[in-house]
Amino acid sequence: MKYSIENRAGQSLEGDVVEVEGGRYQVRVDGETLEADFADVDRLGQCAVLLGDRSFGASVETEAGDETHLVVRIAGFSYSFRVFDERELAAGVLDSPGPGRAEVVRAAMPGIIVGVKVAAGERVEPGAPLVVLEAMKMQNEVGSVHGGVVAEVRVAVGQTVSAGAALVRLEPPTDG
Amino acid sequence: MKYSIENRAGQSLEGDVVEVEGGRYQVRVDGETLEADFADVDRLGQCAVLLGDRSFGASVETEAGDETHLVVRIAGFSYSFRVFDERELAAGVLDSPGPGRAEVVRAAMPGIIVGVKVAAGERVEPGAPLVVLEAMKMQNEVGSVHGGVVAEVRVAVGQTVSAGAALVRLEPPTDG
Amino acid sequence: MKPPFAKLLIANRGEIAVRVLRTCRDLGIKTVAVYSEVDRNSLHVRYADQAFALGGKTPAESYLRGDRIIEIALQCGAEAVHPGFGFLAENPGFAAAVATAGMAFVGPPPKAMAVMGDKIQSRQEMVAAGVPVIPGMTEPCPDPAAAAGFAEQIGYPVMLKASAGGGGKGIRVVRSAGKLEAAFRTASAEAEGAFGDGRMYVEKFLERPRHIEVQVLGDHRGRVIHLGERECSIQRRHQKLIEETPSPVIDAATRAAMGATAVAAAEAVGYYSAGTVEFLWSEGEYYFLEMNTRIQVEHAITEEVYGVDIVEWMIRIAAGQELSLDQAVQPRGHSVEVRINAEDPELGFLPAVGKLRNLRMPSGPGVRIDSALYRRMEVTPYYDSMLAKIIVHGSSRDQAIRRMQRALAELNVGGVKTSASIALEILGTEEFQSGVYDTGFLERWMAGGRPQREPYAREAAIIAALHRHHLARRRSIRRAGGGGLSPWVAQGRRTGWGGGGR
Amino acid sequence: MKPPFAKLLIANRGEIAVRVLRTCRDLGIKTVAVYSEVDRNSLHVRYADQAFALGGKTPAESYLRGDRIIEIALQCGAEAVHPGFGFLAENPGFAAAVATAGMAFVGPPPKAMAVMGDKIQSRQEMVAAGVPVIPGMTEPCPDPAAAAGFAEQIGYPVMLKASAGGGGKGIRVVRSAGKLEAAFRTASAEAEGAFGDGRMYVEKFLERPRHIEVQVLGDHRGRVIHLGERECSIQRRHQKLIEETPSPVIDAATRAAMGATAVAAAEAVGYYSAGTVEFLWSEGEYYFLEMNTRIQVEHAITEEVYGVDIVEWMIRIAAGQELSLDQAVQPRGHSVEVRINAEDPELGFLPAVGKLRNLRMPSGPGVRIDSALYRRMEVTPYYDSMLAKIIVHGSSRDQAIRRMQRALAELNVGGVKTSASIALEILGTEEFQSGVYDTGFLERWMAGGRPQREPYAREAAIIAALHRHHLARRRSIRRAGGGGLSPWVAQGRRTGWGGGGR
Repeated sequence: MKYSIENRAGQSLEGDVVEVEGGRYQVRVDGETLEADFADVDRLGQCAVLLGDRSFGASVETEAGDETHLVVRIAGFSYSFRVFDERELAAGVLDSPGPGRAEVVRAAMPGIIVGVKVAAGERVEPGAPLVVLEAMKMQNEVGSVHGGVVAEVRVAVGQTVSAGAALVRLEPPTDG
Repeated sequence: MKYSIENRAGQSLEGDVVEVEGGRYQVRVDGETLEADFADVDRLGQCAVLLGDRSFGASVETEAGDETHLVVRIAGFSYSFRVFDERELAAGVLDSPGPGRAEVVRAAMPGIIVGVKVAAGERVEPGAPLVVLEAMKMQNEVGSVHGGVVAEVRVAVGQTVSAGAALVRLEPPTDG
Repeated sequence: MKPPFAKLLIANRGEIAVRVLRTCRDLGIKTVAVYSEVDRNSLHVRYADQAFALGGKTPAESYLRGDRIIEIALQCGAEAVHPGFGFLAENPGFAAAVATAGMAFVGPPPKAMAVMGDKIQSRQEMVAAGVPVIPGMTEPCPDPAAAAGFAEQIGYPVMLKASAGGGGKGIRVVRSAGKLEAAFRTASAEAEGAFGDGRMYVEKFLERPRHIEVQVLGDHRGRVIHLGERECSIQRRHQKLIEETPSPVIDAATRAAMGATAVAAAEAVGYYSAGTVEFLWSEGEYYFLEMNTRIQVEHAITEEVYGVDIVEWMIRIAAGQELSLDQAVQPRGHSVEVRINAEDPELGFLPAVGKLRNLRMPSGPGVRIDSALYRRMEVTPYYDSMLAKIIVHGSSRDQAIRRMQRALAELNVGGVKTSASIALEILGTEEFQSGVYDTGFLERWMAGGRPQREPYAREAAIIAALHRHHLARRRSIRRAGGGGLSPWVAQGRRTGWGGGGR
Repeated sequence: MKPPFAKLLIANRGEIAVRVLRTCRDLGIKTVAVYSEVDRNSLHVRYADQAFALGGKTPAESYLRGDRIIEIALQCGAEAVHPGFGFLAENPGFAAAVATAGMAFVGPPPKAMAVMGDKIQSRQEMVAAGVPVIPGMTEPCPDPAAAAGFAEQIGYPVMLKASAGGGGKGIRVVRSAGKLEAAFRTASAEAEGAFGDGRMYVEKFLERPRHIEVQVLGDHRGRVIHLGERECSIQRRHQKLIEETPSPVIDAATRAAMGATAVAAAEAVGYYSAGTVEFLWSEGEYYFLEMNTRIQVEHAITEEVYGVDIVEWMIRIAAGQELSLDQAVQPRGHSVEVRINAEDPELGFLPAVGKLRNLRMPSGPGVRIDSALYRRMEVTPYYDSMLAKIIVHGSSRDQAIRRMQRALAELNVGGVKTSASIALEILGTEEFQSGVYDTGFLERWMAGGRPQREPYAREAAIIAALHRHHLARRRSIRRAGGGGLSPWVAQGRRTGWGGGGR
């Protein structure tokens, strides 16, 4: 099966995974072929992985139950990916946030909106603060991952929001 | 639901469990009524239990996938039980080992039989050694949990056995 | 040995409740837990002998309900109450109420707590006791001349601060006499404009200050000792993230001097129990900042280096026992702590929530874990974001740092973002490694576009693809094998052909 | 700091492989794991930088394949090989082959290993070095008169042992000269009958001996120091179960004397690296038993008390570094270790197998875990039954014991029987608590119908019923909700009505 693996910065890697026998694979990336041995040891995401003779005790989780959205942690370093298989790529199911796509910025936790820093139509850079959310007695700036143009601000100062509430909707900048 | 809880020594306790609301129960044992609060916290057997105001961090496992056979560990102390509900008691499903019942003594691990200490027809006490099994370079005496009369010796000296192999079958002593 | 108390109630939750509970077990004391609605399944509840619901989710509805807690303690026959940190720990009224109810409060005398809790009163007491405080005016001054006179007294650089100040407005650092008047006028005008009040203070300006604190322990006889310092300058928004002891800038002589100062501070307010005297340190000088009249998050690094259980001593002292340790107690090796907070360092340390699904805890030589984590724990927004502490001990600073790096490499807290990743990065910086850092380091480094170290980016991507492949395969097996149905029936049901009951 | 080696291969598995690997990480050394077929998913493999299959399941097919291991080490560019304990650790041929292949063997010189591995030769060397050995004849004696003469020399009580003996036959303890002749004749006759050989030895009989051993560390310059003793008398079938340091019967003067003896023993064979000199101790006298020329299971308690990483020193010494520690190194506090073995104490310590389903590991102040456990690990019969070690450290023996009790109360290794439960019982006995125990204690106590402490029997029974109720309820919910089927359809399928495809 062919996969497209996209990182947070929007760079993507194409990989072809072929199972040779139970738990053993051939992986082709960028013309290189690797022997891989993969086991989800505890069925909770603790994985024993060999890539050639290099060994990894990786921790893998799906985010928000979305199987295409994987977080891989190796030796304390954390990587977030979107992984799509060839069928999904063919079907064009890439409707979720990423550079060049629409992004809905949400409240990670319940809180009160104490500041709104952008207005519809404004262009914002990746990481730029959009809204200030007070939670656990701390003020937290909520930013966009990918940046873009503000399509809609859905909250106002003083409003209480629950976790997951949509705060700001962004669209890709029109100039590409 | 009424339950009969039997310990290793064959003593049993009758309990009646009524769920009051999600995770909260009334338990009646020996005429005493207890408020209980029970949660299998991690769905792997780490349980948070309140009996009245006493709190327990209990570890519970089923043995060999048999739901009626539970091992409960509290603060390092381990207890093994057979638990039957009223329907099972009514149906008389108590066909498994226990005092007054047939018992098949099995090899807990692969090994070689280096001694057979009993013959068919012999009466043996609980814990008495029946067979000597060599494994991990150590000789291990395999005994009966409940004792009884040897009905059949299924192995001979020199034989290699796999884990779970039946070694000796015991029947309850005929004099009750 | 007879336990100091038969039963003790822990008026707290999370990591510190478990920490206190463990020492109670080590002393043979029965423990009573209290819990809020969301903490029913917590480790501090499970490991306690008895547990009582406080109700509610917010602190106000639960762990701040001093009256209810005292009522429970009396009802179950507790002889003592340990407040942990946060919540009621520095509330003199609660401490006094516990004593009035006939139980021992495991902490300092309420009066010492009250004095140290008041910024102005504590500063006055410390000045009287000869404890160095940051030199500064005690009254605002109206004109540049008075400011210049005071600056001359305390020496440059100085800081001009608006009397009504806030948010960085009306603040100027002045490095020489010649620049004072102009700075005073612009700052005063700025303050006048912003707050309608142009009065200014002058205070000594500390260059790149470090936050260094001293642990003290005292008993009812008035014996007070110190257990050395803790270096706590790795902070963001005044929240400590990494602590170590000894401090890389403190030698034995300075340790003895700062320790004696901390002991004097404690003695000045008739202190007993454990407490921490916080100092700002700059260029060899140190100044009293405040005293925390409770056990502190980072106490464990002192325990590792001194081989002393501080919570044990708090409890023994509360039971009236004499401190049998004396100032001859010697430190050994080096200890580092990293706080594992539920927060996203990539989004300005925004508190994070979630369910812990995939936990892997470090262990091995030199590693201590003080934690409240368990699989399927729900991290909620109601309480402090600190989930666990990783504490390491080594024979040298170098070994301790490497051990912490190893421990953080083994750690996985899956399902919620934590500060572990940024701590690992900080430990690898030249600044941390060399020990040359101050309280501004972390924010400067974060703002300065820290170098992105991504040593396993490609391997992680490949593993992500393998895992996705594996998930799909496992699902297809489950589907095919589920409930003993043939793949054909399963397939039929999935696509809506056949099957029934929906 | 530059690592002593760039890359090291660990020729072992399980807990000790992880233990060695962690120190390598602390030193910045890359690690290479080797693994047998059944160990593919082990922690020692996952935590290593590189891993190579050895094949097979049995030790002979895997971890005993010295040639293959050296081949792998050369192929991947390892500079050193650490053998752990067991397997190839005390094989002088392997140690020499590693050196011949141009790599460093992390252990003692092969010659010292060979001498100490030979019972007779090591005894001769020790006698020559002035190390006390158990007084006994070096040649069998044919008649009671010679035996009586020798017994007079070494003093009563003595033990008569059949030269061809075994299985307890032909053994007599003789407590006074008057009883020697009769005992000799009956024992000799017994031996004659059993083995066709009536010759006897006379040896000093030790009353209730304790197994006490001394840790030594030496470098290539010939500097050897000791790190105190370990008390290892809690044994069954000569397998240690609980160890502690200091020993309850050793004072500072005896420690210095035994330590000096152990150092002399090591020096006599030109020892370097870490090693352990084992003694039998009885009534204030101690005698050389044997020397273990490797890291030992129980080394961690010495590390806790001396603040020294012994594995680190083994590696540094193998790299030619000088031992910078000297005999002035001081112990602090008390440490206890419990081995968590997969075995059933209720069935004569029969090795147990199974899959670990429900793991709960202890942590907190004073607790160190050296473990290879992980969820869903399969415990197989192929290797040693030791799965993990719990090590605690406290400021006093009393505190250390209580901490171990706390740690064992927190531990749960669900799915396989372990020695943890019996260790918890032993810690609570008067004998252990008072420190008055010997190598025969555990077997006497087990055989003597030890008191059954079952403090939570009733509560556990109620919890079993609640859990059974919960399992049934969860299953019925799953059934009802499973795959979106209505309870009616699910019910139908379960009872065999309708449904299809089977």
